[in-house]
Amino acid sequence: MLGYLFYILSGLTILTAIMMIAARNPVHSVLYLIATFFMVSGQYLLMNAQFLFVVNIIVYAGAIMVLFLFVLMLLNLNKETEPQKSMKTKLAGVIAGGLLLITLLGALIKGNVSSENLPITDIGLVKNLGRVLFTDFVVPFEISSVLFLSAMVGAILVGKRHNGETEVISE
Amino acid sequence: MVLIIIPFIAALLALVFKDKLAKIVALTASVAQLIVNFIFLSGFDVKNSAIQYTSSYEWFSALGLNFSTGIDGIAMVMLLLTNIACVLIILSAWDNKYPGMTKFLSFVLIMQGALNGVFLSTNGLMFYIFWELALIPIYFIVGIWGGENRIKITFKFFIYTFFGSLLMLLALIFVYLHTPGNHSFEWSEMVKADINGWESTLVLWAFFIAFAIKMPVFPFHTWQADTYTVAPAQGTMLLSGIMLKMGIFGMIRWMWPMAKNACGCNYNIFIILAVVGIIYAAIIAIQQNDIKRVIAWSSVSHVGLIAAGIMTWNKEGLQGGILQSFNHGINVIGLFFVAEIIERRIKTRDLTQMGGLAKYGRGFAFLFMIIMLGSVAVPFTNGFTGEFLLLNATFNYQIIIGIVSGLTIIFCAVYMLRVYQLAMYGPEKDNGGRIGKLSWSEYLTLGIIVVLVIAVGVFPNLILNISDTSVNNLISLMKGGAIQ
Amino acid sequence: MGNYIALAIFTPLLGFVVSGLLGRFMSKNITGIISSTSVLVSFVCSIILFNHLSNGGDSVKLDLYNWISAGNISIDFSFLADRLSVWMMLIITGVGFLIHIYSIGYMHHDEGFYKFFAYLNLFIFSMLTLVLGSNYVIMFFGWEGVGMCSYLLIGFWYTNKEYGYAARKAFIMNRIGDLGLLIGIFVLFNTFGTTDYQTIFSGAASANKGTVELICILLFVGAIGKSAQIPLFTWLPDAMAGPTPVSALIHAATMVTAGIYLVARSSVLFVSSELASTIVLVVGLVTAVVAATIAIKQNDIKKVLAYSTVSQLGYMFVALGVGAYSTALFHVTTHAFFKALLFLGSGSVIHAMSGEQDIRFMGGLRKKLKITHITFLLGTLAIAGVPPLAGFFSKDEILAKAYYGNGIVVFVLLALTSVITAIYMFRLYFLTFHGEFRGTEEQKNHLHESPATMTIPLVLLAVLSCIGGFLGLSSLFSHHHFVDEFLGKVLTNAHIPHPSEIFEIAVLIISVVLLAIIILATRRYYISNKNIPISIEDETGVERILSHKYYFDEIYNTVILKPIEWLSRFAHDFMDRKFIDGIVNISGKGVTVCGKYLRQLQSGNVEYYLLAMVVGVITFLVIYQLV
Amino acid sequence: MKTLILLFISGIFSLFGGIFGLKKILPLFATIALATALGYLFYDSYYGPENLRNMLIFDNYSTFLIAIAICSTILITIMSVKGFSYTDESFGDIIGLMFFVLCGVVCMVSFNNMVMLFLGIEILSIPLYVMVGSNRNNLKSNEASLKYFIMGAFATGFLLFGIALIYGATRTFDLDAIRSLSATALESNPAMISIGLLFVTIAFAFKIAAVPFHYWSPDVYQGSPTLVTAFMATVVKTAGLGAFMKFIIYLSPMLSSDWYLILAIMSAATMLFANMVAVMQDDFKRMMAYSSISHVGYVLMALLTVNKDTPSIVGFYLVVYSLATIGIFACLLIINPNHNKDNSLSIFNGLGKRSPFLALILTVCLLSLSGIPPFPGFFAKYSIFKQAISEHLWLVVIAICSSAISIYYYFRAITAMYFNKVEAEESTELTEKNYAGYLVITLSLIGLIVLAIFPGIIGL
Amino acid sequence: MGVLIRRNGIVLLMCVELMLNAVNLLFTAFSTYFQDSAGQIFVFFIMVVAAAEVAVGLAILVMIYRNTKSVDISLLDKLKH
Repeated sequence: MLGYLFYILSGLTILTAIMMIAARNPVHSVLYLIATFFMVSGQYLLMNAQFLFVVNIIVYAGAIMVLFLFVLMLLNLNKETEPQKSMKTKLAGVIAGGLLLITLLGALIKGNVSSENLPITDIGLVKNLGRVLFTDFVVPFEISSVLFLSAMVGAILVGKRHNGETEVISE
Repeated sequence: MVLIIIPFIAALLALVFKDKLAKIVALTASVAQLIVNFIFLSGFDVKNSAIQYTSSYEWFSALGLNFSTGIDGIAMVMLLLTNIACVLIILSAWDNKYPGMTKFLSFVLIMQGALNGVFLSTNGLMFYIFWELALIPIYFIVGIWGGENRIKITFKFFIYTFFGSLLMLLALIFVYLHTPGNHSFEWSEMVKADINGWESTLVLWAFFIAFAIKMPVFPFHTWQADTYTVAPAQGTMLLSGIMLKMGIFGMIRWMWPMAKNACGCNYNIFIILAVVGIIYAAIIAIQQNDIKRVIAWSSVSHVGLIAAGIMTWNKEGLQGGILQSFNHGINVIGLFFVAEIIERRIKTRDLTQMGGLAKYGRGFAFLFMIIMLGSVAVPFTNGFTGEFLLLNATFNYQIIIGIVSGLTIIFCAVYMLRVYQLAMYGPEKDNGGRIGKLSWSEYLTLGIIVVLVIAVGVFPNLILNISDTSVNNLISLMKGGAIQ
Repeated sequence: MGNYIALAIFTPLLGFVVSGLLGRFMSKNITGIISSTSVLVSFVCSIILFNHLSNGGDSVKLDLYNWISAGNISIDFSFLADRLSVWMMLIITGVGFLIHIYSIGYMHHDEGFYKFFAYLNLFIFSMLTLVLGSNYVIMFFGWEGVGMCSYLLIGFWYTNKEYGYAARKAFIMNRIGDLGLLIGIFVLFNTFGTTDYQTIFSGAASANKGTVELICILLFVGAIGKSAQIPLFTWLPDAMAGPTPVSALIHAATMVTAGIYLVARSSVLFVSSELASTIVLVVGLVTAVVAATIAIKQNDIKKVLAYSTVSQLGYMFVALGVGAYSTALFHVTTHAFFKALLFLGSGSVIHAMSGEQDIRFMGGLRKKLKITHITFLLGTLAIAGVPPLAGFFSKDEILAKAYYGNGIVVFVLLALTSVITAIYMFRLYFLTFHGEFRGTEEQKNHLHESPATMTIPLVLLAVLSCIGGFLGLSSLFSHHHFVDEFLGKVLTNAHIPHPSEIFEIAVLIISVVLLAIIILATRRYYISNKNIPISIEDETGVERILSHKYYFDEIYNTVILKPIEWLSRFAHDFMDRKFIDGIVNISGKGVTVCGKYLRQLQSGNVEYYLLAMVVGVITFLVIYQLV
Repeated sequence: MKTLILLFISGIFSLFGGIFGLKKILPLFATIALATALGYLFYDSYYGPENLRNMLIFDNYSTFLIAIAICSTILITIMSVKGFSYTDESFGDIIGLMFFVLCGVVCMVSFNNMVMLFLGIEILSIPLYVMVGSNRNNLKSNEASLKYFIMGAFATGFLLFGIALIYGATRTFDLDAIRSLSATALESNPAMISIGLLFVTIAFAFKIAAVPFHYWSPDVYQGSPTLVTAFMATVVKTAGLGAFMKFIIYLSPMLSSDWYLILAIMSAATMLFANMVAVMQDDFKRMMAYSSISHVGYVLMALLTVNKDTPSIVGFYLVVYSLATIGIFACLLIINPNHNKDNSLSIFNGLGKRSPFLALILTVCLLSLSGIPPFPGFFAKYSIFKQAISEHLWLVVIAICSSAISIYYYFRAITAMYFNKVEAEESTELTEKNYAGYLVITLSLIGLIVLAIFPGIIGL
Repeated sequence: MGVLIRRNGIVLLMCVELMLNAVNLLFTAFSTYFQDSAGQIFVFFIMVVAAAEVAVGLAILVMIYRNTKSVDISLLDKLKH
């Protein structure tokens, strides 16, 4: 039962992901991406990673995607404004990506990842994760505050409208 | 040690002063340098084959780099040449009015220090460092005060020679890694390096190309004529008078002992190249119209002979090569200075624009004549003994090679006499150029050169004795004897 | 005795230094006297040495110091005065002294007076070094030194471009010979381990035959250059560009005989090498004939004498070739006398004619230049071989030796040359001194006899030309051959039978008759019939070839000079610029071109960068998996 | 640890300083803060290595690298008095970001856990994206920022993928554990671990801009404000190479010969490509970008042979390289303080006349970079050659060829300074006196001279 | 792959997010498989970073848009060669 669910979810993940790439309209892309995230969250759930399931939905589907949509709307890009890439570049991109996939697969297949069923565990529960996070991984946790702070400052620094001179040097 | 430091300090000092004073400082420094050199010479035991006046300080021990200096007979000759030549060169610049004279002089002094360093160092890496260091001032001298098209030419010169020295570095490191026990860059250790077979051949070739570019030996000579022509007179003198001796010195002192196990057949190739260069350059020199170019090509030709003689690796050849290095240094400085004097007066180096200069410059004509004859290797002059020994060596090595390189005495006469004749003889050209009176510095410079030309010609043993024991030592070393 | 050697050699050097450095501050006469005196001192020393030796004294050796020592090479700067050297010394200093005296008058008007004397003294010094050196290297030292002086003196009047070329030509042609000599010396080194005469000669017997042959040939190459033999003879006529005393001293009496000296010096080696001797003989013979024929058609008074010199040198080499070394030296001596006389005489003529050298514009000078005329006539008779003047005896001896030593062919050719010699000499004599004056009015008014400083040497030399022959009276007249006896002790003459008396008498009679005929015929042809030579362009056939000196210069020009010039241009413009430098530049340019194309990769487009990155990853993955 | 905290707090202070308009004293403050941090760093290291919960380990080696980074930053901070003239209001922010980047550097070079590596790289990168784009009105700066960002994000993907695969093979993020488990992991899962390693390597290669992952670097160097370029060329490079070296040294038992081969290819390609392309550049900053790429190639060569000397060799190289680079960029900033003017090589024309001192320093720095003795760059390069020659002769030959090529472009600048005639419009004197800049170049000159005379003083 | 074929900067950014998600999935899978919570912690950190990255990235895009009125990355080729 769970096995089937896994395959269905996987199929849907890949499908929505492809749709996201293929969609002309950026807004559609965003929507497809949100769908993808939900599928991925479903996978987490399948693996009993409850914490990640929740965080994924909140952070990704909730916060990040809203940010995306917000920017899209702000910049008024919800049209199919994007000029198409030339066929050649596209083809090159597809081929390169495909090749990367194939070589990776080829390389990894050599490895022997046993395909036994995943045991259901409870390490993904908030309680367990929290303990690990605040014991073993407390240092990175603290340090990630630097990251956030700098991201915040940076976003403001870059994103805020310049007062005073507005002339743009485009030379 | 002192020999290296004096010029550097003087170079800094010279920078402080204005033109005239800077000249005095520079000249004083170089004369002091020469005196120090003579003091060393007076205390030098020619019978002692070991390297004398050795001293060693740690510099960068992790790399095996020590500040090790020492003088043996071969180095002593080269040092003498360097320090005499630098006095002459600074003296010869006395009448020049280059913009930024102080800088110019300090570059010359830095160069002197670096060259002394090259000849003094008994540490492989230090040798390389000074070798490169010598390249920098000359690059600026040529680049800043050079003539037409100087940028391109100095570029080429620099990159070409730099490439060669990198190969040398490679070879040095390679030898270093093969020194016995705890690796060392000290010369006395490096000669014990155990390198055999094709590796030895590689080392040999790397060294050879580096030195051959510097000297230059055919076919690595193409930078030379242009650079000599474009450089200011003193730059050319430095280049031709002393710098190329670095290559010769390197061959004798470093290349040969380091690559001692290389197949002798390589030397065949080298000698053939050198001999081809002799004839090739001589033939080209015959038709050149730029006086500096003729001298430049003649230099290729002469150096080819020195190289060929040295690489026979017999005593006569080595001694002849060392002697001739000294002589060539003096002569070529004289010739370039003559060219400079002419250029100062009649503003051209084109031989076809000259003529009849002897009429209003008899003293000059006479001095020029002796220097020219020295270069042609007429007996009484220094060139003769050197060429005699060198030709004898090549002849003993291989009869055909001896004969072909012997052609140089004919060709040299052809092109040098041509220069002399076109410039000094014949009716006067009506472009108003006359030599007139020489200034005291010009007289002094040429005078010293002429005295040297004749003195060494009459008493070549003065030079030969200095290097005699060291050469013996080197030869016995190569034959498997122990170093003393 | 050694001190006398030093004195003899270094006084001229001192004279050179003094007159060279201080000459410009001294009056001309003082300079002249100083330098002449220095040569006189040498001459006196030579006489003392000669006296010493002829009284049975041993050879004198003077070691100065060790000159070069490197490895196996050790060369002493030392001198050896044996009979041969001293003989040469006498000629050099004796004739040299006279010519110095002569030059005081001749060069009096020249502004380079002191320079001239300095050079002359330097030359005497070098020449003495050449003949006195105790080994081949010192000899080579002098050998090059005289070449250099010759160069300086030929180009003495440097403002004339042609003279400069002549000087260069002389030096370079000499150098070609020098190379041979130098290599010869190397072979000597290789074979004997030294170049000391005494050691070599004592060891010559045990040396390898082939090597000795090689050495001899190489030494002879040197001699060819210095003594102006075919094929390197063309410089000598051109060398007449120098002042006439120079021609007399260097290019007639002394320097050019250095080649003879060299071969004679090495007589030990030459005697045992047949091939080399044959080459010497052939070269000498051909040169004698060729130069003599050329001389017939020359119109420059000095050029005639120059070709005559070449021809006479050929004569001497024939003598050397048959092994008659003392005979060659005998001819050297007499030749020095009469050829110096002739040159000085011609100098006197030129002096009188204000520099005119073309005999077509002379004539009838005998009235104005009485002393010159008489001395010149004596010289002409001497070279033509009129008995009992000097030339007769020496030539006669060479003819006899050639006949007995080699055979009839050489004899006939030599005799023919002798006849031609007489013809051109009398042609010269008659055109110059007889008939009408053909110069300009101005020259005619200017005609005058030369001053005493010039005529006294002429007279002295004329006397020597007359009596010089008695040094070596042929067996017909005396059993006392002085030259042979004096030099025979150091020269290893080949054994040649003495000529029979009938032969001697026949030669004597025939030569006298022939000479009389020639004198009359030439006088008739040139004076009575007024056959004045015409310009070269109008001549035809053989005459034309002779006038053009067998086209030697032209041939050298096309075969050697032009190709070398072409090669030089080719080597520079193509080989060096395009090819070798091209390779260097291409390797440099290659980098920039690579750079130029590679930088196109950096297209500025992010998508492309991403793509390139992925391609890089794939490449590495593939390498990773495949390798 | 204290250093890290100090840096972070100083960063926050700078931010506030910027807000409250204390711009004048900010550089001074930053310099003092950095110096204090440096002092703490040495103070801590005096008591031996400090282990922070197996996440960060401050040993001699990381102390040294952090010290290099901090010293470079000090020099750059001094320059910032005039260096960020294009922006006034965000000056404090940029200084703050610089501190944050340093925090990232600290994490990177002392990481002992993959998490820290990842976080360090990101803490380093994210402020950098911003700093590159901080000249908001300059399109080039914008473009550089975006390019850097997109490619950086893409590279992060590779890094994560690599870490994931390594995790998959070894079940741990801890470096020591990975190292001890590597033998078994290599047996059971060779493909996974090797590909994981390769991907991490690629991410590093991207960060240090090794060919063929260097594409961002010239564009970004050229587009960024000069000071940021200097910062990136020194501090960021030091961090990237330091972390990479640590990675290699720790994991060397796991690294197969194939992996070394790839590294060698990368090194060769980097040296050749960068030097060749640099020859053709007209923009000085872009040229310096290629130059710094090529130096990465040399360092990679040193990393090929891992032994006890490797850290000191690389460390020495980085010191010399950083000093010279800062000196050069400082000179550039003095000559061309206007960020919007282009930095073509011709701005150096006649500098030898206009400002001999500046020209001298620039020359010394360039010569040092090109590795000409007796400048310390030579010792650095030389020790690398010596290290590599016995095993990778071919690589050394390539290095030597590319060194010869590099002479070409370094000397183009020198040529411009001394040999080229000054054109009329360029002959303007350097009116504005930038004392801070002069201080910096003097310091770097002194540093270089000291290193030339006593190259032995730097040892780990 | 999306990164390779789209030109819209924002979509590009989304594609990067997608990539990160893929990695997240991988980590979680390994984590579950190994019974090791570290993997999931790592995913957490990735999410942290992703959020920060998106914030900065979007800010940069906005800045670009403000200056050029476009988010088409292929128009950015001022810096090249």
